[in-house]
Amino acid sequence: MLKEIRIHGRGGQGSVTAAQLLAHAVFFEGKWVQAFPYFGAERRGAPVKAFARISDEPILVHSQIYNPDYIIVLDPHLYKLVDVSEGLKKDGIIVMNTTQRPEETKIGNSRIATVDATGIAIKLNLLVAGLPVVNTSILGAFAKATDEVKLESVLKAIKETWSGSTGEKNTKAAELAYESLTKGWCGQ
Amino acid sequence: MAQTVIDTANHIVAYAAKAARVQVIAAYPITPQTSIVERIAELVESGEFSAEYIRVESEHSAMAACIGAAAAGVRTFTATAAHGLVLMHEALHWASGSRLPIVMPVVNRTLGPGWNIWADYTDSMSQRDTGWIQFYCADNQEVFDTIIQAYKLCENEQVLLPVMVCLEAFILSHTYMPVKIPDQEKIDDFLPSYKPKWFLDVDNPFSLANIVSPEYYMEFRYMMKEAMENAKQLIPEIDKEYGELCGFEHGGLIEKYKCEDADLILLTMGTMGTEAMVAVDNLRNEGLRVGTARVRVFRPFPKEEIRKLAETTQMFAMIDRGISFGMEGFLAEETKASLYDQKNQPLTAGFVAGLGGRDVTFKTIEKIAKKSSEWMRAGRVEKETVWVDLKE
Amino acid sequence: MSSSAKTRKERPITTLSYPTVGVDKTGFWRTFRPEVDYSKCTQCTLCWIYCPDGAITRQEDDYPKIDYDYCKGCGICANECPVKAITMVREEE
Amino acid sequence: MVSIKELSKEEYLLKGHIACAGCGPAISLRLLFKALGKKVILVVPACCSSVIPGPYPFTSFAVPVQNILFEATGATASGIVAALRQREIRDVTVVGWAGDGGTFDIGIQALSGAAERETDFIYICYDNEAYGNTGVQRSGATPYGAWTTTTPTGKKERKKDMAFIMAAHRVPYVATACPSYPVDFIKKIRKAKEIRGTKFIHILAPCPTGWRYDTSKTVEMGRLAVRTGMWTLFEIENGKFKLNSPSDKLIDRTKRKPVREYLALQDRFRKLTEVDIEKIQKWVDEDWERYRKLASNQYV
Repeated sequence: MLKEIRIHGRGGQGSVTAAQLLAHAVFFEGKWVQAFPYFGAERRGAPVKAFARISDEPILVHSQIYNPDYIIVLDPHLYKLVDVSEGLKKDGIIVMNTTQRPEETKIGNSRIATVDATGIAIKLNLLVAGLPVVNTSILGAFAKATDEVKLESVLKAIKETWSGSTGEKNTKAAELAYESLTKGWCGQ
Repeated sequence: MAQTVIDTANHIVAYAAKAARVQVIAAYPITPQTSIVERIAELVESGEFSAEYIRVESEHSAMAACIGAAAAGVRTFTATAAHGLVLMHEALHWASGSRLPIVMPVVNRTLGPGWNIWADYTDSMSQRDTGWIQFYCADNQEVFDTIIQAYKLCENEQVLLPVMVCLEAFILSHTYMPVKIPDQEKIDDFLPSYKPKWFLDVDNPFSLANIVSPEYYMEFRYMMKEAMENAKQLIPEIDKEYGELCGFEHGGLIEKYKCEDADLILLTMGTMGTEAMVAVDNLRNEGLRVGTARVRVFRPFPKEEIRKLAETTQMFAMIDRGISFGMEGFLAEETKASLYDQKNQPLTAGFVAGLGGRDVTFKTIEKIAKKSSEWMRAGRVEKETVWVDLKE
Repeated sequence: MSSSAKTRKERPITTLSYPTVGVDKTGFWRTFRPEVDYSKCTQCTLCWIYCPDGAITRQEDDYPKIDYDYCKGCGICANECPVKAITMVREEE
Repeated sequence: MVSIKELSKEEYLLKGHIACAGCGPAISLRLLFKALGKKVILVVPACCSSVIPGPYPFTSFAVPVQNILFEATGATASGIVAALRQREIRDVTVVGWAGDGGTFDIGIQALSGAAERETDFIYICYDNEAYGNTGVQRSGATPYGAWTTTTPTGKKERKKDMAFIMAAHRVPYVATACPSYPVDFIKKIRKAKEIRGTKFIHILAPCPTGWRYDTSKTVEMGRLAVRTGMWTLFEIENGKFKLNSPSDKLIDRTKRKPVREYLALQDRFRKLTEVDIEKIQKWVDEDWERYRKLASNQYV
């Protein structure tokens, strides 16, 4: 079964790395994967998109993703600027970094899982050039919200990407996000 | 007053630029184009030609300077050859994509290695996909007239694509021929001063050529395709209008000679076109019903006219002064492409001749015609592409 | 600023773009926002001259006014203010 | 005299442009327009400034801009200058606005040609010391020891001395500037506007993305570059060298802060060894020895 994920973020927030990590994690579970950025001139801060595909069979399509099964939103303000839920499948799930509770969010009506990834990053002092790192924690939340990948696969992917204290901090962030995730419905 | 001068095509190019009231020239010298820029320098510095001549430090910069000048709203000109033209390649795309009406004579010289300064179409043909309109001239008169016509064409709002006016190294560039220079008033009537619809202007600021996303890029390319098709309609009309006003026509897209009743038509380009006329006359005397069609415009490629010729003939022999490696001669492959899926599909045979300045005489062309008509009578072309006079 | 393509007719024949305020709503880029304490401000206009985004307008009395639609929250104004009248505050949602 | 409060409030780099937060080149662009106003035609090659104004159908530039090929700024400017002369327009300043890659490396030929032809324009290189637009790769302007994505263990060669290369073209005016010193910056651009021929202005434009420091420190970074002598404010007018404030007070070595203070604040220098830092300090001191001699006899 092919599942498609679209990740919304800002330049410098690691959206592409998030897609790569997710693919890496799912690969551990013996699935076919694909991850790619939306090819544009990313600028730090400007809205960007990245994509991932996971499947039990080899993935043959290379076109963009228009009807994702899951949407990951790394930045709590993006929904005011970009229609982040565009094309989401009927029973699709949004995983969003925000301090709001699911019912407080205003992104149309769909299932949504919320987590304060920015808060987790600030608590763990997980910053790069002043920007809170949210792309690893959000994958912990994604594992809980969708059951498409196990938490330990996410942690393994993170550890293989960053060793030492960076790896530790990022895995801690993913675990915290996994535990503090809240599932629910958008508030319209 | 109209006057006839006897001069080389290169000098004629300089006079054409002056007659077209070009305002900015940016050019870099390269054999065998050199005497164009030398004559322009003399005309400019003698005050005869009130243009700005920027002696740029490379051909890449020549085209980049032309882009700046044309974008700033003046009639712009350059000239180059061979390695100079291919060094411009990046800038050629930028000029056509910017829809700037730049006219550039190209003295066709082959590409090395080894160093070879003589004629063939390797240089300009390698640039046939750049969105530039391409004329190929057969004599000095046509060189003069085509430069004037080129400005009329490319400044037309339906077109706004830059134009190459190609002429063979030495066979034209350094050959003296009589050329009638029409009255300046007539040329001014035919070619009014350049009034661009948009240009760099501090009182109406805009940005040219900034980033364009996939959302918009393709539509701009479609407009360029339409412009090329508009050019295909306008070229014969402009040629005719120029003929009425200034006295010379050059066949619009294709100049035909004795093709009406020809079983075999020799498709030629440039000076080989007129050489082929002599061959046709000789062969006609020997009872061979043959004609020649000189493809004057290669971009936009005149496929409709080729199809019309195909209705009344049995065979085309395409003579290419160039080769697209891995395929065939440029003219040969595009002629065959034009005929595919058509009701009338004459036999076709491609001939590569005259690379790197090797001389192609009417005798050579007669040999080509005889071999072709042999295959025509047999109803079968033995060799798809023949390299003519190749040393064993 | 909707970026709907103009109809075919008006669209220029090459990439010709007109000056526009708000090419992007860069105010959303912030994680932290500058807050001005006008009681401390000495109207020196340094924040105005150093803002990379021109998001600080100089009012008649030279007091700065921050346009939060476009301020990216870089923090240069706060860093450069000689009397520390500008502080960076975390952007709430 | 130029004072900040006299400067016009008009903006020709409009709000909402997409430069990174804390962008040194963006400050420099605003200062350029404070200096020259609207009667400017910009020639911009591939660089950050061809992305900063945003994509068609919009632009954040409110002056005419010709975006052009990476290596062609000097040539395209020459074409525009010639066209304006033909159209008898005399009150418009043609400004080449290029990054360090487009000036030091791929575009140096067109710049050198334009200068040798005494083309009447101002060529400004806003130098963020790397190919910033494409993600911080090394350029001829990247300083020794600096990390970039193509010099992961630090650049092994020194920065090209572009101002003196241009002075060797005998152009009438060469100057260095930095947006951290806006008055000096604007004075030099206005001076260049009044001079005929090719004027070259080299701006150090700190870049948080490329130099890896906090976005709020851009102006401070430029000041530190000058205070440590890593960047020197000077003019070469018809071959005559002159230091500008505050650089003119830093000839005495003790007045200069140690380069370490500048290098320590930027992650791109994180992997510098003590030996590297000493080498950089020695080079800076040698440069200043040269400036001292030039400042005294004044001829380059």
